[in-house]
Amino acid sequence: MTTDAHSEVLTAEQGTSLWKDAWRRLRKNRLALFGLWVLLLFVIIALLTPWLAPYAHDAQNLDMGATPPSAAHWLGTDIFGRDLLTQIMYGGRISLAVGFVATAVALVIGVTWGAVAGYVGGRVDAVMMRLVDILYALPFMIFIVLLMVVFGRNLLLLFLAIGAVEWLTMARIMRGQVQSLRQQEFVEAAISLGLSPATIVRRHLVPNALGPIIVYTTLTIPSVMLLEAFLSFLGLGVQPPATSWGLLISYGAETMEEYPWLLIFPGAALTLTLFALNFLGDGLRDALDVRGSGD
Amino acid sequence: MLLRASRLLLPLAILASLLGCSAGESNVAQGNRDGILHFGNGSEPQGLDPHVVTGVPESKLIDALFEGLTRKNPWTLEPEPGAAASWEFSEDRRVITFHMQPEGRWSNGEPVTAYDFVWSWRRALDPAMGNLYAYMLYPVLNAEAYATGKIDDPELLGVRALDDMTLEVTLNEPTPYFLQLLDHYSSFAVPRATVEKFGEATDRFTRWTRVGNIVSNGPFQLREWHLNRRIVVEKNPHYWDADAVRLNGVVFYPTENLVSEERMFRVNQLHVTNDVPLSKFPAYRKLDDSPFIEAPYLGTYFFLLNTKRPPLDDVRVRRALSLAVDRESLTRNVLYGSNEPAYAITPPGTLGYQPPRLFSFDPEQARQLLAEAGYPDGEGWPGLELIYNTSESHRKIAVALQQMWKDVLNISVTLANQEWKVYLDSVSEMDFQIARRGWIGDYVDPNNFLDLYITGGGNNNTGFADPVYDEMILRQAPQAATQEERFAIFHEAETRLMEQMPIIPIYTYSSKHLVHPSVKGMPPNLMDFVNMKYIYLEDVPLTEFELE
Amino acid sequence: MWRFIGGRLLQAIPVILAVITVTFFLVRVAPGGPFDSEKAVIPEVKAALEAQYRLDLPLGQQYLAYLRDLAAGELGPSFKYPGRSVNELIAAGLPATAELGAYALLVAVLLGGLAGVIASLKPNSAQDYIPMSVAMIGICMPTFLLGPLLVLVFGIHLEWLPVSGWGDIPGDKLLPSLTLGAAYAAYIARLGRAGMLEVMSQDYIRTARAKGLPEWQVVTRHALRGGLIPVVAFLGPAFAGLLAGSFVVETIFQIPGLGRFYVQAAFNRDYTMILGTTVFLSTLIVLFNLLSDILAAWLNPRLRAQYGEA
Amino acid sequence: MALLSVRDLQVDFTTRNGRVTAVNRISFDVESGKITAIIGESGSGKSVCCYSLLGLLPTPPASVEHGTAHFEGRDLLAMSEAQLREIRGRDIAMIFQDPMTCLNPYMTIGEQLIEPLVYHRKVSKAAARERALELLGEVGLRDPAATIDQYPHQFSGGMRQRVMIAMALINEPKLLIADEPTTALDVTIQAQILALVAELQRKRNIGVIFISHDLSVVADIADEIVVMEKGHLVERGDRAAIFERAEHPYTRKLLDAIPAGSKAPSSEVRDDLITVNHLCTWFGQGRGREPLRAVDDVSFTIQRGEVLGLVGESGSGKSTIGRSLLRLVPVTSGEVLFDGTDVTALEGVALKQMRRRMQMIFQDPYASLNPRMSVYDTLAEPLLLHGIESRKTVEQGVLKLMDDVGLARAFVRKYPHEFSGGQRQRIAIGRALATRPEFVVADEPVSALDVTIQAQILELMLELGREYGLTMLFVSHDLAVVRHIADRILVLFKGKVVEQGTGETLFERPQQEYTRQLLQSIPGRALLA
Repeated sequence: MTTDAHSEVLTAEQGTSLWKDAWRRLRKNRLALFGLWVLLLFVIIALLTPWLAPYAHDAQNLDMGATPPSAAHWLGTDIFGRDLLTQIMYGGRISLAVGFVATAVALVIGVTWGAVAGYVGGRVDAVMMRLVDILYALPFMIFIVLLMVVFGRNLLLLFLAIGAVEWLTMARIMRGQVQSLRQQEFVEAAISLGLSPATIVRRHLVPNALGPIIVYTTLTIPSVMLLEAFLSFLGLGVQPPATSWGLLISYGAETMEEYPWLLIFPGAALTLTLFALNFLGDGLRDALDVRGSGD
Repeated sequence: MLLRASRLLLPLAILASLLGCSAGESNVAQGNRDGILHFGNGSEPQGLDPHVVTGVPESKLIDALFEGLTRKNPWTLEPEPGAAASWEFSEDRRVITFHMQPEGRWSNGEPVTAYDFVWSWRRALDPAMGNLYAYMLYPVLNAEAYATGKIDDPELLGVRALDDMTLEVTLNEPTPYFLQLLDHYSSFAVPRATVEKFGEATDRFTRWTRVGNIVSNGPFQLREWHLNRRIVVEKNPHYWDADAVRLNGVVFYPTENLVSEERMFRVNQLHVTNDVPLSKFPAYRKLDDSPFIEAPYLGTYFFLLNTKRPPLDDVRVRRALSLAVDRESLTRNVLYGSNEPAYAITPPGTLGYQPPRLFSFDPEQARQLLAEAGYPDGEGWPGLELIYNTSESHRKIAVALQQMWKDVLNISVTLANQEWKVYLDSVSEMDFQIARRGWIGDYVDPNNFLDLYITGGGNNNTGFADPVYDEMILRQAPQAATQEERFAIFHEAETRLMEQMPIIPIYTYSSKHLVHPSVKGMPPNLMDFVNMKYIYLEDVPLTEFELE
Repeated sequence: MWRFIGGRLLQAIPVILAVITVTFFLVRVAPGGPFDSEKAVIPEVKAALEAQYRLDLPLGQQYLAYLRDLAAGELGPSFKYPGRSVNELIAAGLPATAELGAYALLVAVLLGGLAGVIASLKPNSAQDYIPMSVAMIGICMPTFLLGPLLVLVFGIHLEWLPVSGWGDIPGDKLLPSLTLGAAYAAYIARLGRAGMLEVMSQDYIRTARAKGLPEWQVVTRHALRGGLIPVVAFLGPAFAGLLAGSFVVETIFQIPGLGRFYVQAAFNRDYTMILGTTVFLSTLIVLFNLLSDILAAWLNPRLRAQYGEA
Repeated sequence: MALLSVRDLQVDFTTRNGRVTAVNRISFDVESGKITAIIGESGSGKSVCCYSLLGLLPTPPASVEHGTAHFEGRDLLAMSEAQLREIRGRDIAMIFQDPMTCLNPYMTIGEQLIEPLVYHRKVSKAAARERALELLGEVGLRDPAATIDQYPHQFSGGMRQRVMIAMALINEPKLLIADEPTTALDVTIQAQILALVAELQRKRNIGVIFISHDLSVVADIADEIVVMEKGHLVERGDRAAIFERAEHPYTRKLLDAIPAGSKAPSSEVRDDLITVNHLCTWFGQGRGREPLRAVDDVSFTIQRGEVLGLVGESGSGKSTIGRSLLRLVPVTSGEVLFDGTDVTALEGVALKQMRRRMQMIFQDPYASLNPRMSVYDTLAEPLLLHGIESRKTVEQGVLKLMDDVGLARAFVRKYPHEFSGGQRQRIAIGRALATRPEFVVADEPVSALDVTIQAQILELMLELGREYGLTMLFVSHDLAVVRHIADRILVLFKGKVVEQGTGETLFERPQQEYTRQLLQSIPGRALLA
């Protein structure tokens, strides 16, 4: 009942696309901005780590092992006497890269797969989703070991391996969204305009299904970071002296009673990222939901 | 995070405690009263058939349930009477005659006879059995030929019963450590009637070892077996030396998770742990009356060098790598001082044998050797990869080594951990440059370590081949007249080995357990051998282990 | 309805068959065999062992033989535990894992559902932010961290609850259930919140209010059923996930469950056990997905009618 | 004394753009036994006014700033939430606009029906059920005993609204507030529901507030009429006073918006653009079940430049015909010749080219626009797709379209949700016209709109039809609307054409019983006559 009033109150503003518009909205959301800044800060720190880090990342001093935070080592040292702050900074490079890239891989595959299955429907959908079911049920561990052996060890493979696992859920969510969206009249309108199915999916369906996808993505990134730790543990992924937050946390967890700082600080880094992501994700969802901001 | 989680769960926990869900009487308190030992056993045993299984947790259980001809004394590690009451050697020490325990009984009351051993050894060596430890009996005449299918007739084996009470074993050659092998479970007797009741003699898949079926001849008999939960054994009333057994029973727990095991111990749910997390050493050491028991263990931790691949085909590079390792610092800081640095493959003090010590941490010489090999200050270094199987402590050592090599030699070594079976594959295929390795002795004798590196040996895995070395180990040592002479040959051989450095020894293993003060009669020893027969529980007041 | 269930079960057959086939060949391609050990294995012994497990046959024959056994309900003998069949091991591990999974699910639904509903009633207030923040941490707190942490607090320091065990000491099931259920509780909280927010903006909620019903009745009688449908749809996959993912919790708390077998089988290259557990779990996944669909349909009369017709 | 007496009611909303007064110092009375109609367009504050009386507005953003509302001597606005709850559903009951969404889909109608009775009167469930059965019979539900345990989705819209009415009346309230109870319904159903409300009101002698945007709807039943515009009360009076002597220009505007009169038939003879021969569109319902024959052997032609009206109730297959013509649903058999080409056989590029020439305008302007595309994107898409404009000139093309459909150019970057329903329908029309089609299917384009907007959109369509030389298939359930715009009308019943002719002939000399029924359902006929 207030739409009439609004359209009269609002004045014309120039923008060019949904994304620019979303950015305009996002800028008004303080929590989301906070999230964005934190993430940006982390990314910048990660990029500049080789210059910013107080110590060399592999500089050991076995006699100075596991010392609590001090003036020389602000966050203390690990059991090899390496500076924990430095470790966390270098770990962030890996974790952020893995988190973002692997999730992006999952996002691209999952969204495409789910959108196609949901839009085309029928037998194609059945076959595509059964394939997802099969992948769900395969023993993950064997799969990973095999990947490792066939392709050797490298970070790229790690991204692919994680992406290959995470896209399944993404595809299911996307399919559900698309299935409900394609019933809507604006899709019929797009068909009657003569748009190709690919264009309809890209321009009309995907943007409207982004909300749940974004939320799931923000949840996926931190869990991917932890999954990386597990895979590195199995031998796929980063190898010492390189490290990641997930690895630091799992090592820290083993000595949580003796050297709590080894758990608390990497954990705090991950938690901060998680909250930042979540604020940003919620903000992004709201920003993209052009309807929500009206009232 | 801790705070928030606990706030969330607080009401639930309060509810639980109100419902009377508190921990109740601890296992240790109960056990001390009833004479039941609660024993952390590492993992779920594969099974209980002595000729089928391999592994340490299985050995603890089988040692409690069965008994070989001899049994080690846990204090001295000398063989003492087991199923055999006494034995004598022939002149040439190739024939041993065992006299069975007159009161030797299976847990169903049937007598244990020499025929049982003959039948069992044939079973253990039968190729169809697929017994991974068959080679433990290879010193017996024709055993190897029979086990590898070269002869079919079990009658040709050097083991026969002269009568119910007398067993005669003929060896290929005098084997000083043979008596030690007799308390390894691959040489144990299994109850023929029971085994055959549940299937073929060589059938690995029968149910004869299940509760209610199994018949054993050791100090204990099986009572309960809950997969992945616990195995309970109780005193065997038919055991010949039952009067000496002081425990009424033992509960074995498959404690896979080190951290959980330590926590179980801390709240008095276990008398003995299988292992101790590295990071807990300092805290436990600080306790008065510390339950932390550590002792040297017959095993060496080392790295295999693939001598077939450059640059490791150059002995100078191999030695440079070894000399650049500061073992003192490593064992002190990374391993919390619970292990002795090792400079040779054989652990020190194996029956009085002392391995040679040819080198120590020497950065200068290491750099010089590397320069001679063509890589002055690491210039032109092609890079190396070190593999280790996934484990926290392997990782720590590898990381420390990596940095030492970088600091001392200015060379880069990359690390790669591999999942266990992948790692085993890499090692046996020699698909590596440097590989982490450990060797635990099967019996207390230098031979057990030194014969690893004979040319083409199954466990050599380094490409090391030295005919002179082979000659010493395979020919000269067995024919040595005295132990001193034999040890001298070993010493010379080991010196050759360490000069050529196909391996980089790091430290000597140690066994680590948390043992409740109430547990008595369980001395630490080189083999980490537990003889349940001698253990008893003293009802000491329960202590709270307050760690800092 | 029966037709719908039958159709879904029929669809599951090729899926499970494909899973079996891929897994069968995958495990055999993976490096390292079941009989590799740290000490070199004598070739003759290895050959004898392989013969006992039919590994000496051509791969195709092994596969067919496996399928034949499977059709008879036989999952074969375990490699790691000689003398035990995979059927027996699964039967031994299932009760604990199923019970643990059920409790964890209960924890997840109760805690998560409650938190989600509470948060949804006053969106964007402290009543929303606090449970949702806890949920977010719950999602990201790995079990290998949460489990030991809970034990440290409740087992070691407060001494309220046992540190490990399953059914040995009263109360020893609480911490494992909590640890395993936490992540799922967090997911359910988020799902529940979103579902409830959606429903609370529906017209029929206004109708209920116009009847003069008090707010709690509006929520419990009118909103809850629709709002929790997304949660119900999540329960099937969640329970299957709980069963397959209980490994860490089972290890931390020394629980004699299936999860340990499942993971160790992979590490041990226990071919039959890997296949057996995979077949078993994938069947469960299919069944539980179906079950949660049926449950969702039961809650949603419109879907019920649809399935009834189809 | 009046049953309800509202004095100086003011309701404000706090929005991001500041405070908006939605209801501005309004006073009116409702008498027992009389129907008071509140009339106004969307956004006039008529619903807000009534919701505020029962405390059903979310606060914030809403707040009652001023006023009293005495109901049987007690001031509703001064009551606590608990006191209000006692009154809601017991003394004052409500029915809402959309019976599809206002019933809980997860509960049987029985459960929902007895709820107020059980809660307010503490009646046992069994007794409540008895009463519910009785009442369901009274509101005209056939076989209540069999249907009481069914779920809302098993009922048609009209039946659901009857259930809603029964639910409102079950506690014998003294006042019934009906918020646009017939807007979402077909005309024929609307007439039945209106008759039912009027009958029940008379029988029980209760007071009714009837909210509507359409004066014609209340023409037959209202005793008192209150006209609201932008939160202000602009005119009030009894029915005769409003219909015969309305003074305020806004009221006049509302009266004028009621569609009336027929389009003058065109004498020009033109060639047939569309020829439909024996069209059948059936929907499978799963194996072994009879297919749903939505369109069953329909044949007709449309001449170039003609507007053909298609009339029928929900489910008569009229929308399916439109969608079949455009290949939006697969055709079972028959042919659709467009300018001589069989549309049903086209594929690929040929189909795409054909689509440029045929377009559709949808019923629901809220669902037919992609919520995440601005006006610019929505209009530019077809222009670029069919190469009508280049990237350089597309902006001009979009602005030209906006001019054509009467949208201010300033709105070009706005999103659908920022517009009113009428404005959205203008965007949708602009999109359909962007490809310069020769033929447009308009599927109930005005039935979701307020009457005043409806009139504007109809005018726009007629105007654009002339300007663009359009041929049109106009689908509607409302004969009055179709008569206003169409040259010729087809009446559809259960997938078959039962009658056809010009508006004049159908209105004057309906041949079929069904057509007569449709005619009788047109609200406010008396008024039009």
